[in-house]
Parts: sequence; structure tokens; C-alpha cells
Amino acid sequence: MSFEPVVLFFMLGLLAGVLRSDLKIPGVVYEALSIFLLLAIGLKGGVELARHDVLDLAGPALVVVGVAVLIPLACFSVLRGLAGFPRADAASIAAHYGSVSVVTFAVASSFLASRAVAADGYMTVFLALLELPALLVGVFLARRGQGQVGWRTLLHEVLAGKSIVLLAGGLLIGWLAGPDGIHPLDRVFFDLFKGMLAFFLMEMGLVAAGRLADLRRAGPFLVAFAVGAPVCAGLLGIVTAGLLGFSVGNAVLLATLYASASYIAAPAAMRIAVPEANPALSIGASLGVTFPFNLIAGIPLYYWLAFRLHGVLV
Amino acid sequence: MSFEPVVLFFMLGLLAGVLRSDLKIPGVVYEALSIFLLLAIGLKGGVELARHDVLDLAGPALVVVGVAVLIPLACFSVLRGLAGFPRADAASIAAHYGSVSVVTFAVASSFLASRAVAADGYMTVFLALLELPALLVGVFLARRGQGQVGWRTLLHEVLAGKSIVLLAGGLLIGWLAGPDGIHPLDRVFFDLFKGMLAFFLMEMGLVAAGRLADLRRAGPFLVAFAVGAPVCAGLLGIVTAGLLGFSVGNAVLLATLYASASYIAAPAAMRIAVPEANPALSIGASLGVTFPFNLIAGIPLYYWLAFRLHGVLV
Amino acid sequence: MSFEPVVLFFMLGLLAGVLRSDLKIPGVVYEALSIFLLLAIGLKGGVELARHDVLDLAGPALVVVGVAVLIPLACFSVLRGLAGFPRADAASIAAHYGSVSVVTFAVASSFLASRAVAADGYMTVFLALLELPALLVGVFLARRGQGQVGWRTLLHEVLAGKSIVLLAGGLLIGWLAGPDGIHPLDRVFFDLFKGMLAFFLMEMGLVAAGRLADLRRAGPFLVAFAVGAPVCAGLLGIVTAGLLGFSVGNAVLLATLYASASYIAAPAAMRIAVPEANPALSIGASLGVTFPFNLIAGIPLYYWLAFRLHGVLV
Amino acid sequence: MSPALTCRKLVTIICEAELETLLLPELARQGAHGYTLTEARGQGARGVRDGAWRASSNIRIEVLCGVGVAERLVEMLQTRFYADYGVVVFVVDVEVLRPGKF
Amino acid sequence: MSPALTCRKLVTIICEAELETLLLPELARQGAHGYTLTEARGQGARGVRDGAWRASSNIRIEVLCGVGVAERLVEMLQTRFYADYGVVVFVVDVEVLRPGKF
Amino acid sequence: MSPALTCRKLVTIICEAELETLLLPELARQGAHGYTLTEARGQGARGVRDGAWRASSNIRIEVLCGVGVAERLVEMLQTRFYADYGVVVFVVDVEVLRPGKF
Ligand SMILES: Nc1ncnc2c1ncn2[C@@H]1O[C@H](COP(=O)(O)O)[C@@H](O)[C@H]1O
Ligand SMILES: Nc1ncnc2c1ncn2[C@@H]1O[C@H](COP(=O)(O)O)[C@@H](O)[C@H]1O
Ligand SMILES: Nc1ncnc2c1ncn2[C@@H]1O[C@H](COP(=O)(O)O)[C@@H](O)[C@H]1O
Ligand code: NA
Ligand code: NA
Ligand code: NA
Repeated sequence: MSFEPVVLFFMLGLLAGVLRSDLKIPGVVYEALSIFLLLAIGLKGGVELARHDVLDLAGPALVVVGVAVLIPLACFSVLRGLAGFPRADAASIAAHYGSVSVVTFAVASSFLASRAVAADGYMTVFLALLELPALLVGVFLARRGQGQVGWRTLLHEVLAGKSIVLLAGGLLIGWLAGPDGIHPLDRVFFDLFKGMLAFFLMEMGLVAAGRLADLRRAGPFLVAFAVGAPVCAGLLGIVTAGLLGFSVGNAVLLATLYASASYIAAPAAMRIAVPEANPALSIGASLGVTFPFNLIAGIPLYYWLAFRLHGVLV
Repeated sequence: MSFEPVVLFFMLGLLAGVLRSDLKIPGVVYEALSIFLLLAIGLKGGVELARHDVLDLAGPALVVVGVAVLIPLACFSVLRGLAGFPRADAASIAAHYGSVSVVTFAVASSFLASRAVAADGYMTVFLALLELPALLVGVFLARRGQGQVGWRTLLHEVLAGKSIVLLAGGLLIGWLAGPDGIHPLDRVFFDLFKGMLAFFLMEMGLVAAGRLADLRRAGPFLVAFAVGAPVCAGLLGIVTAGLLGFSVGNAVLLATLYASASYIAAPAAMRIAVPEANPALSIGASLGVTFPFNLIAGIPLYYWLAFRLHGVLV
Repeated sequence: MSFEPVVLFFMLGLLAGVLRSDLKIPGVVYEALSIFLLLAIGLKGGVELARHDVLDLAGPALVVVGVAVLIPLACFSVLRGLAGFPRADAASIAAHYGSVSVVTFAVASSFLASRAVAADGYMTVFLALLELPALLVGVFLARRGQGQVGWRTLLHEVLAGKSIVLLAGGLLIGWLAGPDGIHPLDRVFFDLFKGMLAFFLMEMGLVAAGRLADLRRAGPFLVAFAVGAPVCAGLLGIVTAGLLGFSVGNAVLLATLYASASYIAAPAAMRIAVPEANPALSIGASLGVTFPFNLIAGIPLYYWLAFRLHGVLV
Repeated sequence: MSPALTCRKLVTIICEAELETLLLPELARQGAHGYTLTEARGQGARGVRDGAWRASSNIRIEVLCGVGVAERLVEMLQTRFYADYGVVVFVVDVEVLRPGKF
Repeated sequence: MSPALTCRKLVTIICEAELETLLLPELARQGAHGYTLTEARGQGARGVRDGAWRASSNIRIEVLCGVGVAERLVEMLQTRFYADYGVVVFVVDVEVLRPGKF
Repeated sequence: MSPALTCRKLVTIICEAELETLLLPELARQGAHGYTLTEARGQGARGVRDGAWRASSNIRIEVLCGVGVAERLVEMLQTRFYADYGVVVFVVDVEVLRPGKF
């Protein structure tokens, strides 16, 4: 259960943050790298998609998204019912955990690649599809019994948000241009991917270090939740993948998608749609605990589980 | 007449802008990428130049620049005489169309490369040479009959401006160091070129989307001009190339240079030298119409024309 | 005694600065590139280190650091005793010259590589070790006879400063992950290194151009010092390398380390620890004179000397 | 000062960067004719906002306007944003040229 | 406030980024001893300036100075730049230490 | 202006970027409850600071506070930093909401 070398960069960033190093990566570099990663992931998925029949994905996609909706519902019940969190906070955290983390997905892909376990490029389509529904569920939960939902604003915020635009745009360009059309761009979008991911993870470590203070305010229940939720969701992913007859590699990726918590689209969307929720709680949990947990222990765990359960389920 | 895959990135940026996406590429990334592209184009040209006798270029260069001066003169006559634009505006727009767009040139080179049509690296020399004269003509036209031209300021603004410094600097370094000296830098300046161009085009799309509002104010004549001018100038380029005995590839590049309108050096220079001209008109036309037109339809058209006329002219 | 092609980029930047070009590289690009270079150098060293027994380095490291402490002491005597500089200024300049310049080291490595002269990757360990001691010596010299040294602040400033964190972090990651673990990152951290260095040198040229004005205030003695000190320190490096039985390549690198003056860690540390020293003097000398001198003449000179003296010393 | 200058209000708003899309349209709705925006970092009751990523960045918005618009802006901020967002606002008297513009 | 503080003028100029090279030398010529500059975005009569590239970026310049220099700066802006460029200026009274510096 | 607004001081400090780590803790120590920081360039007695790298960048810090804290801040700057660093400070009266916050 060893982890990916790129994860060491995350730890370096975390350490630098904890030591109050003057190492600061400018905010615009963070922006630029996240744009690069989203676009590159989209392109890669699109190029792979060009090799498949897109319609074959419709069935699995429906199941994958349908099952995924259970995650925010379950999270909400636990946080509100069991731990008595305020409605808005419970709903916002649920939305974060129902949605997905692009970087966690990228680390899982890279983890599989270095173990030579095949996974399908079209998994990126699920990545793009899973971003939105949980956010809608979260807003619905926060607003139940109250009329004033700005659905249009929310939908625009997410669908025209940079993660969907870049993932979907990359998918489309990759699909239209195909492997040959994209080939001259491989040097930037594919060859540099892993190094850029390492760099970005170092930044994420610095950012995560800044969230650790929030965790003290959040209390032990939320910290436990931030470890327990991804494990349960990951298991759900492996089972779903098994029922859909996915390969082991795809099962690991689906588990990672279910287990990961969003920190790009969700924070922005929740801040607009559920402003009374405290962002320190949701971001502290997702970025301060779940993200490092998934990188270091979660992905190897889902990998191990997927191999264990593969024979049983398929 | 299909277009380059990189053009899809421009369209993605344009779409994101039109949809009011929160995808925003920080201004410093725009700056950094444009510096990279200018330097890389210069280096590439310089390395190629090291394989030729520079003096052989003096004759063609004189003709190429001499003919190019006709473009701003013709544009000015049309805009002032035909459409009654104010003198300053007509002169400023003429200067933009007489000068050149580095990115359009890069897309045309890449268009030729993916069709395996050879073109000479020293065409970059013309790119650098064509930047300035039209700007001088524009200022002359704007100031005719008025004494107060700050020629020194203008010359300094353009000659010490970043596009000339980087293009000419790159040419010189490439020429001095030669293919062997530059070889260790190939990984950055040549291998990454096309991917960076794609990224930059996405930014240009976002920027261009912001100029579309200006077009409504500009009126239909200017929009028609922004399509008609490049076509005529492109034709002029093909004819000139034919008379000079250029190869088809070089003819396409010269046509593109003549047809393209500047949006790096010209806006800055005109803002200083002809401040009473409205920049929304010149930038709206060059970036909102001519730039996309050239990417999508212009370059394929000049390519098609160059092949048609090659037999006839040479 | 010809210099590296990358040095041409430094000259281009310098020229652009002197010509007051509008070429400005945004401060965040400077930050991002310096982070990249430090991390890449660290990683490379760490990967090489994984091939050696780390304990074997302890002896040479002690000698290398011990001898290096002579440099700031000698500089201080010259500046204070001979030229009568104020105590704080003499101490601060001495600290700059005792510490090291990462970029000068990188150019020297690249100089050796293009001449196919082998050097050991673990020299990076000395780079990291040599950063701190001279700064401590500098503060000690500035504060002798006065009680109020903030040693804790200073140690934190340097040890948690970005250059140590990135160099040491990179070394550690490279060492832990080993060549195989880092291999997927080679495309970014190794293949792009030299191109990024070229880009960064262009920025350094722009920055150095801005320091030339300071030199006029500094006076001719400091300018002479800024050329003489690196030559003497370089010679000391070659002799030390000879006594330690280093290869010629390693001797050139050690000479360069001794000869180079810091402009990342030292300015920041001295500004905090010896605030009454005038930064225009130390940065003007180290960045305005010594840095270009080393790039253009120093490195080729140490190379030539190292080869001359190799037979004699070893 | 010089007779050419007229008195106006400068309203400065410091808030989370995420608020930009909600806040800017609101300014125009209250009658502001323009604004100037700079990126900022900071610290306040909600902890450090270090600008490392958008979710912990601030923006600083300045609006030059008349007394009436200034009052409306302050009230709008108070009723719509104060409860849920980290918003700081301060108002100062300034002298401007071309008062009709603001 | 404290007796150590003296009254001076703070002149704030917001304008297109392209103007920087023309404007900065002008400040010194009118007697300003220094300035502070931040990058900005904004909106006004000439539309949105979103900072996506230099041609649509603004700068925000602050000059601390005496009444006389402030008046000259305002007049210089009015006569040289107001007609052709998007320039906004406002002046406010501030208290400073070391008044001789400004 | 509106009765909801109360008078406070706005202390603006412009200084070298390197000073950030020393200065920010000092603000809290003098009783400031928060600050807002923007990156800046500039020129003054110590020459041009063009922002090309950290060693020639400035920062611009704003603190909203009461009269007492403002006086302490100015004094702290004067005694601790004026001699050795390029520091400019100015103070202005502003009107704020929620005066208890500052
Ligand atoms: N006393 C203050 N002076 C200046 N800026 C402040 C002050 N308090 C808060 N701010 C700014 O307002 C933002 C939000 O404040 P808060 O909601 O108190 O966390 C902070 O991140 C600071 O940028
Ligand atoms: N009322 C205003 N309040 C604050 N800033 C303004 C205002 N009007 C204009 N500006 C700034 O001045 C720039 C130029 O204004 P304009 O020439 O009106 O487009 C704008 O981009 C804004 O940054
Ligand atoms: N008169 C002034 N007006 C506005 N800012 C100033 C002024 N003088 C100095 N500054 C700022 O304060 C910094 C340090 O000033 P100095 O110590 O005089 O070099 C400069 O880089 C400017 O950003
Ligand atoms: Na999830
Ligand atoms: Na043209
Ligand atoms: Na040294």
C-alpha cells in the first residue's frame, strides 16, 4: 500500500506551510495550473472517447450519477441527524462530498499508470458529470421549506464555471480533433501532466496547511466524518463498478470519484447559493482532511479493495 | 479547407467568454505566454537564418516591406474617403491592419506544418520587419498638416517595445548560437510551442469575447471592412510572393502577414501616438473580427489561393 | 573561453532593461520560475544522491563548509579595514558573498554538460549547505559588541526560507523516490530545465539592469571588489577541491559556489537581521557586477584554472 | 482646494473575492456609474485570507459617487451581505473633477 | 490626532495602464517626490476594463504631496490627458509623518 | 452621512515587501483587529521599486481602527521602522458601519 511519488510534493507543501516558510506560490500560478490540469484531463478523456461509441456510455453514466446522488443525501443525514449540524452547514458539506475532486482523480490515474493497471479514458466523462448533481442536491437540502433558491444563478455558476467549461471543452476538443489532431499538443498536455500535477500538489499542500487552523474549530466529529465518508463512498464506488462490470482500474477511479470531495466548484457554488453556511467547515474538512487522506491512504485502500472484491462482484 | 485543431481552443475561449463563464486567465499568464511565443518564434527564425546567407534576404525584404506600406494607405483611403471615419480613427485602424499579428503567423505556420508544406524559417525576419512601418504610416496619416508628432517617443515605443525586442532578440540569439547551441533549449522553445499556442489562443478567445460589445458600437461598415481588408491584403501577399519567386509555403505565410492585423504593438503605439483615436474601434475590428476570421477562414483561403495561383505566377 | 548560449538570454534582458524597453516580466513569473529552478535542482541532486552513500559526504561537507566560512570573514576585513565601509554594510556584503547563487551554479552545471565534463549530482548538497553559514557570520560581524541579535528570527527566516525548503525538499523527494519514482516527472523537472533557466536569465538581466543605477552610488571600490572577490573565492574553491581529491567537474562547481554571491536568501535575511545596512550596496554589487561577471567570464575562468591546476593539486 | 474641484463620496468595500459576481451588478443597480477593483489579501474576524487561492482572496472595490448613492450602497451591503459574508466598508469625502461623472 | 502628524494632500489617479510611461515622468515634473502604484481593473463610461490583457487594464497611482503640487497635478491631468484618456482623479486630506518628505 | 455610520481612522502604510513578516504581527500587538494588504510598486527617496522581484516590491497595508490604536501604530512605525526601512504612512478619517469591529 505504498503511495505515489507525487504525493511527496503535497507533503513538502504541507510541511512548508506548517513551518511558516516564506515559500508562497502566487495565487495566479495556482489558477494557471488548475486551468492546465482541467484542460489536460478533458483533452485526454476526449482523445480516448474518440475511440469508443459515446452512446454506449449513456447507460453506465445514468447509473453512476444516480448512485452518486445517494452520497450527499447520506452525508446530510449523518451531519444533521447524528451530529446536529445547522441545516445550511450540513447541506453545504454534503454537497462538497457528493461532488468530486479533479486532482484526487488525477493522482489515482497516475497511481494506476505506475502500477500498469489499465483504466479507460472515458472515466473523465463521469468526472465531468459528477460535478453538478451533488451541488443541486446540497442547495435543495439547504433550502427545503424555504422559497428563495436562485436556481438559475446556481446552474449558471456551475455549468459556466471553469471546471465544467474546461473539462467539457477539453473533452469536446479531444473528441473532435482525435488522437492525430491532438498529437502535436501532446508535449504540453500529456508529457508535462505529471510534473505539473506534482507542482500543483505542492501548492495544495501549502493551501491545506492554511486550513488546519479551521479544523480545530470544526471539532472531532467533523474530522472523523472527513475520514469515514470517503471510505464508505469509495466502497459504494467499488460495488457500483462491480455491478456495471467495470474493469478493476475503472473501479478504482470510480471509487476515487465517489470518495473525493470537491474544493474547486463546490466552495464557489455554495458560497453563492448557501451563503449562511460556514465555508471554514466544508473546506477545512474536504481540503484539510479528506484530500490528504485520499492521497496517502484512500487511493491505495480503494486499489486494494477493488482487487479483493473484483472476483466476488464481477 | 478545414482549420487547425489549435483553433478549437480559440473557440472554447470565445464560448466561455460569451457564456460569461468564471474562467478567467490571469493577465500575467497572458503576458508570460506572449513573451514565450515571441521569443520562441524569434529563436526558431534565428536558427533557420543561421543556415542561410542573410544578405540574400535584403532584396526580398525591401520589396516585402515596400509593398506592405500600400496596405495602411489603402485602408486609410477606404475608411476616411468611403466611410467618412474621423482622420485619427481611420489612421489608427489603418496602422493596425498594416502591421502584423504574431499569433496569426504562428497558426499559419502550424497549419502548413500539419499539411507537410515546407516554409522557410527566415519568414520570421519579415514578421519582425513588418511590425514598424505601418505604425509610422498611421501616425503620419493622423498628423498630416499638424506639427506635434512625438516621433522619438513613437520610435522608442515600438523599437524598444516587447514584440520587437523579443523577436529581434530571439532572431539574434538563434543566429549567434546556431542549431547546436540552441538544441538544449529545444524542449522548451520548440517542443512546447504548439501547446502553448493552444493555451494562448484560449486566452485570446476570452479577450476577443470581451471586444464583441465594441463591435455593436462600431457599426456594420467596420465589420465588413474587417473581413474585406484581410482578403485583399492576403491576395496582395500571394501576388508579391509570386513575383519574388517564393515557394507556396512562404506565399501562404506572406499572405497571412499582410492579411493579419496587429493587437500587441499597434494598440500600445497608437494609444501613445494618436491618443484621440478610439481604441474600441481598432481593437474591436482587429481582435473581434479579423483575428477569428483569419484563423477560421482566412488561412485556409490563402492556402487554397496560393496553390491555385502558384502555377500562374511563378 | 567561450560562454554558454543561455548567457545570451541574460544579455538580452540586460539590453532590454538598459534600452528602457516595455518588456516587463511580471513579478509572479519570476517567483514561479525561481521555485521551479530550486525544486528541479534539488530533485536532480536527490536522484543522484540515491546512487551514493550519503555518509561518505559528511567529511568533505565539513571541509567545504569550514573553508567557506573564510570567505565572509575575508570580505569583511577588506571592506571594513581597507575601504572603511560602515560595519553593517561591510557585514551584509560579506554575507552575500559568502553565501551562494543558485542560478550561477545552474549555469556552471550547464556549461560543464555542454563540454561533456562530468560532475557529481551530490554537489547540490553543498549548494544547500553553503547557503546558511555565511549569513550567520554576517550577522555576527554586524552585531559584535551589541547584544540585540534576533538569532531565532534569522534562523527561521533562512531555514524555513524558500530556497532551503525547496532545495532540501527536492533533495529529499529525489532521494526517497529514487530515479524510477521521479522518472515520470523528468519531462518537467529535467527536460525543461535549461529552457526555463534561459527564460529566468532573461528576467535576471532585466532585474540587473535596474541595479546599475545603484552602482554609481556604490563607487569604484565596490565594483572592483565585486570582480576581485569572486576570482579569489573561485581560486580558493579549486584549491579546496584539489585537496579533497574532487574531479575537475566538481572543482569547477565548487569554485563557482564559492565565487557566486547570493541574491535570493541573503537580501531577505540581511534586510531582517541587519536592517541598518543599505541593500542597494550589497544587491548592486552581487547582482549588478558579480552575477554577470561570473556568467560571462568567471565560469570559463574557473574551468580553465581547474584544468590547469588539476594535475598539480591531485 | 482649487475651485474646479467638487465634493463627492468615496465608498471602499473590502470583501471575499467570491462575492464579485454578486456584488458588481448590485453597485450599478444602486446608481454607481463605475468602480475600481484591486486584488487584496487580509485578516479580520474570519481569520487570515492569504490569497493563496480564490477561496481565500479578497477584493477591494472603490466607488466614487454622490451622497445619495453612497447611502444606498452602504444600506444594500448591510441588508444583503453583512450577515453571511466578510464585508468591510468605509466612506470618505473626496474632491473630484467632472462631478457629473460620479 | 497626534501632534507629530501634519496635513498633506493624497492625490489618487486611476487610468489606463498604457498611460504609465507618459504619466509617471509628468508627476515628477509637477513636483511630486514619489508615488505608489497598484494594478487595477474597473468600469466606467468607457466600458468594462477587466484586466485580461494590458490594453484593458487600469493602474491606480497615489501621490502624497502639498497643496500646491496637488493643484498642479490636477491641472496637468485635466489639460493633457482628460480629453483622450480614461482618467479619474480624486483628492483627500491626510495626516502624515515627516511632512518634509512630500 | 447616514446615522448608522461612525467615525474611525484609516491608517495606510506603504513599505518594502520584505517587511511583511515583521510588520503584520506588530499591527495586532498594537491593538489592530485586522488589515487589508495589496501588492504595490512605487518610487520615493530610495529610488524606483518596480516590482520585478520581491526585493524591489512594495506592499500597501490598510488598517481601520480607533484613534488610540492609530496613534500607537504611527508611533510604533516611527520608533521601530522609520530609521532603516522605506516606510510611508498616512492617516485619514473615515466613516464605518459596525464600529465595534475596528
Ligand atoms: N480592521 C480592519 N482594517 C482593515 N481591513 C480589515 C479590518 N478588518 C477586516 N478587514 C478586511 O476585511 C476582510 C474580511 O474581514 P472579516 O470578515 O472581519 O474577516 C479581511 O480579510 C480584511 O481584508
Ligand atoms: N464612479 C467611479 N468610481 C470609481 N472608479 C471609477 C468610476 N468611474 C470610473 N472609474 C475608474 O476609472 C476608469 C476609467 O473610467 P472611464 O473613463 O469612465 O471608463 C474605470 O475603468 C474605473 O476603473
Ligand atoms: N510622495 C509619495 N507619494 C506616494 N507614495 C510615496 C511617496 N514617497 C514614497 N512613496 C512610497 O513609499 C515607498 C518608499 O519610499 P522611500 O523610502 O521614500 O523610497 C516608495 O517606493 C513609494 O511606493
Ligand atoms: Na465525492
Ligand atoms: Na497586416
Ligand atoms: Na559565495
